[in-house]
Amino acid sequence: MASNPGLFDDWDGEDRQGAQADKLYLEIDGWEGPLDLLLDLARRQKVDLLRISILELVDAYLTYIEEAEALRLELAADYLVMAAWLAYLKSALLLPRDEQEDPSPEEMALRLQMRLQRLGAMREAAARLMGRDRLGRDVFERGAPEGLRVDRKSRWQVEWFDLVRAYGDVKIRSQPVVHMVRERMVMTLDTAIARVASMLGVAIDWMELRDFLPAAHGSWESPQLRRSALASSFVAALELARTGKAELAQDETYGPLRLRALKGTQT
Amino acid sequence: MTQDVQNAPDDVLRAVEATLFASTEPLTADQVALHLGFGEKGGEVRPALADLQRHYERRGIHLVERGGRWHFETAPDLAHLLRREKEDVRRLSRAATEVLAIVAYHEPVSRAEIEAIRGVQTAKGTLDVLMEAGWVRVAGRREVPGRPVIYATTPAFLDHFGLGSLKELPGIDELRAAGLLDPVDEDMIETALGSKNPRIPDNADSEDD
Amino acid sequence: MTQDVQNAPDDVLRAVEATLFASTEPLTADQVALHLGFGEKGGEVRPALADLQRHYERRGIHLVERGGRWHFETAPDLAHLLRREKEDVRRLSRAATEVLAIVAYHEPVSRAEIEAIRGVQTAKGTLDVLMEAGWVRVAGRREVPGRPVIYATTPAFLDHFGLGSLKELPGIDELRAAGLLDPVDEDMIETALGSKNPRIPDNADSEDD
Repeated sequence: MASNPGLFDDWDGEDRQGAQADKLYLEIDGWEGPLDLLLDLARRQKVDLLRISILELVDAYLTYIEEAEALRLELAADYLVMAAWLAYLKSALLLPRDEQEDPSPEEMALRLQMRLQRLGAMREAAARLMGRDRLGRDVFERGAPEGLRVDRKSRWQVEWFDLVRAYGDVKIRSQPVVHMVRERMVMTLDTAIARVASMLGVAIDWMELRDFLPAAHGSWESPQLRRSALASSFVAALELARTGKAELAQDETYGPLRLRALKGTQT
Repeated sequence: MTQDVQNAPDDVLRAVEATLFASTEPLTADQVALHLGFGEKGGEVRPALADLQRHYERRGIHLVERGGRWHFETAPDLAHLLRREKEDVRRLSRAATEVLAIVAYHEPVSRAEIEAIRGVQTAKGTLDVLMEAGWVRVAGRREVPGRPVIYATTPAFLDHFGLGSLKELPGIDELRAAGLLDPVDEDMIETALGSKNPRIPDNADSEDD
Repeated sequence: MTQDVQNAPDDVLRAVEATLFASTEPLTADQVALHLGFGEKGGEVRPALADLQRHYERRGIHLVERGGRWHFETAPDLAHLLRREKEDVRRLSRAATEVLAIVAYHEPVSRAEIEAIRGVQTAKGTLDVLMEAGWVRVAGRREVPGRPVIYATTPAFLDHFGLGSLKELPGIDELRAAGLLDPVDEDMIETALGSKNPRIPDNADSEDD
């Protein structure tokens, strides 16, 4: 098995110089996985990755693994998986075949070669990248830049109309509370009971609820007050019916509600 | 005049230029020379320093010497570029507009009064914005318990709105006429709610018309 | 050739020069324009940037563009004079440099893809180191089952390695032509070396160096 220390890459943070063929197995921790080891072994063939002999590579790998096992070094499982796969590949490449398998062993070999190429390419790229002129090591930015400061200032904008309308809104918001207390005119329930009861007393026959309402003139023209009177009178009618002073009749849903005094209870 | 220097600066000049550029502090000629491995005496770099100073004197940055130490700095006439003021036009928020209107209509007015009129708590920040805008100022303190700060508008406020005086703000009656104060009165509620008006009698819900 | 620029730099040029000199970080043309109050588009400062770049290319300081952002830095050929003994550039592990190269040449790339290329699991810490250095960032997720996180390089990566853009990565054109930067296919992501890869024969044929 070939081992030429000069072929080892010199990587940042890694030093594999001085690795000897007979000490190769000791380096197991130095490889980043089986592919990395394969790549190193491939490079020992001293030919372009495209021209490496896969069989030779497989042999080198298997030998390496055997030696490591002979020394009872603990090998990570993926090294063994790779060994098994390579052994299979080797036998497939060597044995005569009757029919074309898919993929063919040659294809699998090419595929392995491609993976090695990819990894090799990235390894080389990394080295070239690290070798560039680097900021803070080879080239420098200005040591003491004054710095740029932008002081943000707001210029506030508001239109006259917005201002005036805002005031209107405030007023509108605050007014109704006052407004409604003052102007809310209602017929109270007590008033309605007294009024309906007294009118029932003089009524001869059924009267419609609406007829109990005050005539619509003066302040009673207010629809709100009329609504209040209607509602209160309705409740008054129910109250009088409950206490047995009146009876109610309605022929159909939403039809006119009529009431009259119950006989014998008239005052 | 110094064209050869400008067009083909020699290596010493370039090295001095780069050294001063990258240095985090002003350097003496000796320090520059030492740094560049020209020995401990600055003699060799002095001509370069002079050339550089001449080269930069009409540019956006100058090479200046203070107390024997050299450094690059922004040309004095461009110093204003280092600190720029940027103005953002921003619309006043609704809350701030309301507070401004209240100050204008009721000034001088305390924060508690503003809150009473708005019916909402007013964040301190709102008044700050109005003061930052230059439209509202602190107009002293009211001589009542707690001596609250009172606020009033500024001349800038009148300017901004093109007003001769606060009297030119539309009165309540005008606001009403303009429909801006349209009362949320009973009739309006009536119209808005249709025939039903749940507010008035307690049991209007059961009403049957 | 650019003597008038050199001898009597105009105001825009001086202002751009001063702004870039004073800025603590690289600026885009748009940012320079914005800072100088030329509006948000860099069109007005671009000629000045080009003039400055030309003016400085033979000096000890260069004006460089990296990923669309401009900054001044010392000329690379002076590195031997300026290199700092105690370099604060972090030494990366071999795994980290390899992962960085893979991210740069293949971006955006998922961790599984990185591992497929390297043929080994990548410690979470390796990507963390690169992200901490500010050279690699999370660039979202790939919209495939599992939605893996994908990684890409940052503008600081370009700055640090002196690249105008990823197109300037060493050898990237050759690698692409050789098919070595093709998307990592599904099979490869599976750890085991199995099944087919129809692409390989073509690529292998086309490369002969």
